Amino acid sequence: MAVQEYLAPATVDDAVAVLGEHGSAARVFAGGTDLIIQVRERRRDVGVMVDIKKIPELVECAFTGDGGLRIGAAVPCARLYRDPEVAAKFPCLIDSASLIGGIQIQSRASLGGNLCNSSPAADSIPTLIALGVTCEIAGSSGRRTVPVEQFCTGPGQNVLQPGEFLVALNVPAPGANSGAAFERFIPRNEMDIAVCNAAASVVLSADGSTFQSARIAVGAVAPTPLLVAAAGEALAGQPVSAASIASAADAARAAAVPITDMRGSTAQRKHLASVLVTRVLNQAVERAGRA
Amino acid sequence: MVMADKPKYRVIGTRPLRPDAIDKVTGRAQYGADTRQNGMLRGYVLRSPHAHANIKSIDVSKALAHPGVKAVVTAADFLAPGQDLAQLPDLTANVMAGSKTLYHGHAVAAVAAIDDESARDAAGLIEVEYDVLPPVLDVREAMLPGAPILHEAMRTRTPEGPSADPSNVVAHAVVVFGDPETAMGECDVVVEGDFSTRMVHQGYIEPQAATAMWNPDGQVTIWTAHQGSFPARQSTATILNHPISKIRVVLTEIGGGFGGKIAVYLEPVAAMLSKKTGHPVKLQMDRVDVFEGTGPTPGTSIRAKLGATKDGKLKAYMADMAYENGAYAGTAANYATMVATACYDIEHVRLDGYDVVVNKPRTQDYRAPSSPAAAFAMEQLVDQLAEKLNMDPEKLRLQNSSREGTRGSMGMPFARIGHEEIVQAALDSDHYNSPLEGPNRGRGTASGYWFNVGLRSSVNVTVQPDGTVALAVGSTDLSGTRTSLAMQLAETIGVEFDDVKSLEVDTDSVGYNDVTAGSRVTFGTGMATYEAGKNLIAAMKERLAATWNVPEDEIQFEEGKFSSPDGSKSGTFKEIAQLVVGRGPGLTVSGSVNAGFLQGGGFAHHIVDVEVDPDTGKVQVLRYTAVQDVGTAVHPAYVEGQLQGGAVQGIGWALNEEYFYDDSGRMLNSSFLDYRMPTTLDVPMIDTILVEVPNPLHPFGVRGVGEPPIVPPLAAIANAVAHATGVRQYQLPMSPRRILQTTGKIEE
Amino acid sequence: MSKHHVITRINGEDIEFLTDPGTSLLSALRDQLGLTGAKEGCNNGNCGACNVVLNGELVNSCCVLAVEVNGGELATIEGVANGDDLHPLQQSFINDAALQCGICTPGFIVAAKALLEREPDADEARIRHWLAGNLCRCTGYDKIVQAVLDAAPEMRAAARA
Amino acid sequence: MATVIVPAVLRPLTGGVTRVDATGSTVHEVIDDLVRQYGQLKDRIIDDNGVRPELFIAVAGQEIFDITQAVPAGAEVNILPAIAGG
Repeated sequence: MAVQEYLAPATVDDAVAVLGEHGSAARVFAGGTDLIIQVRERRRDVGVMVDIKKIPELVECAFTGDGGLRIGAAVPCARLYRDPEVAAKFPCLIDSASLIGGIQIQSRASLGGNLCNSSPAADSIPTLIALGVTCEIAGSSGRRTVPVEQFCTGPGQNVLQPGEFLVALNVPAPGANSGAAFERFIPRNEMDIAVCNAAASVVLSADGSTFQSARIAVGAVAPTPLLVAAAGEALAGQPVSAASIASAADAARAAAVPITDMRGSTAQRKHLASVLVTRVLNQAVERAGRA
Repeated sequence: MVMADKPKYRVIGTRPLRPDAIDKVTGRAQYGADTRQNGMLRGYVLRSPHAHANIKSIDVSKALAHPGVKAVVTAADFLAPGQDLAQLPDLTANVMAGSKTLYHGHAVAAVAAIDDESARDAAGLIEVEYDVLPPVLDVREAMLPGAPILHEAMRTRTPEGPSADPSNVVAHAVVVFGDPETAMGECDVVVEGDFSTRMVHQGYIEPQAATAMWNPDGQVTIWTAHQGSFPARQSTATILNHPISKIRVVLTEIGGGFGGKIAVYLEPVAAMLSKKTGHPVKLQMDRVDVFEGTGPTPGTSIRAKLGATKDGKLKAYMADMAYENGAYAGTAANYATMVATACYDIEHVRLDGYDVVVNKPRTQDYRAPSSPAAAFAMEQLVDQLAEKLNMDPEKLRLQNSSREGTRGSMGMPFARIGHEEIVQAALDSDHYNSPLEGPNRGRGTASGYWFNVGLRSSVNVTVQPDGTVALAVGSTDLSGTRTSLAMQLAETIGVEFDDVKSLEVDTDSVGYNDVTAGSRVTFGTGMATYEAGKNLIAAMKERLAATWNVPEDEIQFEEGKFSSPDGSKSGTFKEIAQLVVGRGPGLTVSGSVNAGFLQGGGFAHHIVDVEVDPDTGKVQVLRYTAVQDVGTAVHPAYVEGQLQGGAVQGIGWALNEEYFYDDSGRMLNSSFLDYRMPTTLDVPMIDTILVEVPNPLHPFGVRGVGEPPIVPPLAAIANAVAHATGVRQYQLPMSPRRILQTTGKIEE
Repeated sequence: MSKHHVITRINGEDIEFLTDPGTSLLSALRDQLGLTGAKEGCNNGNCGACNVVLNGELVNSCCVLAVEVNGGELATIEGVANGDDLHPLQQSFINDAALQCGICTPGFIVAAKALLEREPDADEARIRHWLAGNLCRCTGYDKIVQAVLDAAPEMRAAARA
Repeated sequence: MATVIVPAVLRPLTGGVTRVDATGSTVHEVIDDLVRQYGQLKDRIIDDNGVRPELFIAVAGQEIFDITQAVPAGAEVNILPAIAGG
């Protein structure tokens, strides 16, 4: 069935009303760089395209009082990495935002949209998990918040109930002596879907010698991106060293349960999970030292 | 630019600006999909979801009932009188499946409707009853007895005559020189390998598109982006059972072809839909159709052995070469027997070429078809031999290089060729003499050959009253040949390049031209242009004789000037043209040639530096130099462009491009997302060294340059990776996953 | 299915047209507005042949719905030249033989213009990163990157003037 | 006397023989003698209108288009399939 209707509600409430009225036939989009293609290739059947870019709250990106960052679900990646302050305080966000698709995609695609598409290999989700982001969801029964590591429930599936949509991503303020980094592996140097990706956020002791805490996430190695708790625990209280980092990398490899497909094999992805977690931890530690 | 005994030219060798580029940089250029005709309907082709199935029935009634639909076409519409669906010739059956679908994506029916959406929806209402059969997808498996048979009537053509039983092996070609078995036994050093490459696509950015109008009087006009208007007319006529005199093919601009737009896919279907509706009909492939429904290049399995004496004399080469033909019979392996040993003077050779059908799209040419895979084997064996002999591989190549008189393709002796000169140029190059430092890095080199062809071309030249000339060309211009031909005409008749306008004309406006392929246009159509130039000067002299009252054969023409015997009267071409044409009747001459089959051979030699990330297996190309014997570089910038474009296609083929099939024969990566062609970030600047060893067969020494540059990269990169990692690569693509496997980092 | 009335500006001109809600901007440009400079190479955001600049941002027009440009500002390849005066990038692509078949050329020029207007001093690495979403199969990219580098000084001068 | 090199595509009609000695002083005569030795080759190389379009003939490495052209004694005559290659 071709798209029957395009609506562009101006407020969150209007959007909720539209979704309530059209039910499963309606689908929200911001940049649309995933959804428009899925509809054209008949991988998703959508009757009503609901454009949320006209709702001010969803296209706003602003620091919160406590130094955190509230990113509207429709804010395009390009606006994030062009904001010098966001780039300075959240380099890990920029690692992800600056490589989703090409420049043309980043002008439109939003982190919110990348999250709601819920691909296991999404390049924004490990970063959001590592940074401890919470998702603000609006629906007919009001608003609720979900930690991002619980957002995805399966390949292309998430916790959004009928009539609900993502309003904003709340990124906590980075603590002192903290640093975070994201990296993906792709066969080319651009334009590919990740064979494997990983993000790490660390908080070091004042002298930078030991890990106070760490959040480590990996993607494309399970039905959803994974917060690898065991890897974080492997570092808590440990000295910053190749050995401790290696133990976290091994925990990440152990947690990975990848498939073999045209983009990569199980053995390759498990190997890369360890390689990438090692790299992002080293990068995060370096950034923490510089913070 | 390394010169070798080259005459001084006035226009040839300069870098004029391409007039046709202005429409391309402003977006005004019209390609296949840009065609607009009044009352035009849009078509959609329904394609088979099964790689191997009998078609039991096709019910189009629901599709015809769709409000927007005007007509539906199936293979039944292309039957000749008294012919049944099982007897459709391959040419037709590949355009629309008759009794069997032989690959996933094989066209089964087509719909013409008022718009795309209606055509596509209606195609979904066509009910096809399939009897699904097991597919065979691997070239070696397809050769085994007991493999599912694609064509019951197919018998293998062998030197001893046809095989007794049905087979998927189209032909077994055998080429033997000397006594290879004995000679191999006598060699001091022998190296061998079992090489395989995957099916890859030409990757042109413009999907195929064609529009047709079938007039009530049977006159058919076709607008298409195709590599040869005349061969397209002939194929379409055969498929339609319609005379070529009633078919006119008009070329639009073409968005790349590389051999993939030699076959016809949409032209006959659009024509038949137009015949049924009385409207012009446009058919346009999308990217999935291009990957799954056109003609990629064969995947290959090559088992080869190379023997030499201890002082580095190559003595014997034996190769068993199996090439995927896809659904219908092809000649890829036959080509391979023409190129496999061309770069070297090897006395004892045995080549067994197997053309094999498999349940994949019917393969088509892709820039020096068969040669890259053949070089992937030979050039790695040469590299390994050099290692064993403790020699510089370049010295080993130079020592054994083919030269004038060496036995070339099909036993024909080479005329003047430049393989020695380009290997020497590589040895002298800055790249080869710059040290490559750092871990996990390696440098590789490789040679490559393509025989290049001449074939038939014809052009018309019209003198305008103002003394300028218009060159009408019938050869598709893939990469700037309108300019290289105009330059050759300007050189021949002694005028400025800006005084020559060249344009593509349709099949009713110029003599027969073979397909634009075989790197032949600047060479073959160039010769026709030179002929036309000569004929034009003769025609001008004839008119001038009357005007000057001087015998025709006493009028001189040098350096672009006519002069009477005593020099009292003279004038430039332009001045004389304004006289004898400006005031006289119009003047058009033509030039036609049969430029022969073999052009004399084009040789390429590449150097590449790579770095291999040991943790991820990713190969990054650091530096690349393409050296090539280009005969005479008519327009050096466009020749450089051929070397750069061919090299990067080779880099993609070597590193990340492949057709990924599931067990049912469905391609999983039929999009530019997962069919990974190189982007701007995957390659460095491609340095070029043009070596000019003039080709004696052409008046200006021109040699075909389009195809050789894609041949060396596969092997050059494989050699570089081997030197960086110490591990030889026998399979393409050398993807990060393959490198991790072969270097033992992961167990698969 | 009700059609949408779109009022927009394309290459500085006010344009109005009717479109279905599901129609892509690429097909509206090509099939309704006769602007065939944007080409369809893949129709799923992977080749850049359909580049346009929408509200100052470089986008793939195949990944945008035509209705979304309502009230917006669009720049396509047809608006890059100033009448008969080619833009410095168009001239440098011709001068440097940075095109062969030319199907990808409009997309590259629109993208390169968007880059140099934003970052006049972009170096080779930045140019290659910015253009990575544009595929070319004929040139191997060498002369395209060179043509963008060669056009930059003239664009910088024009920006200052 | 000349030696004719039979191309792969025609070898099934000569029982796999690749090199055939044939008498004649012109190309036409040499081919006629070849056809006399292998009847199945009739009209497969030269027919009533000359050389078949899908083939080319070369004498001592030089391509010929005129079948009345002389063939020097002991020369090699190649018959080549005309394939384009993309």
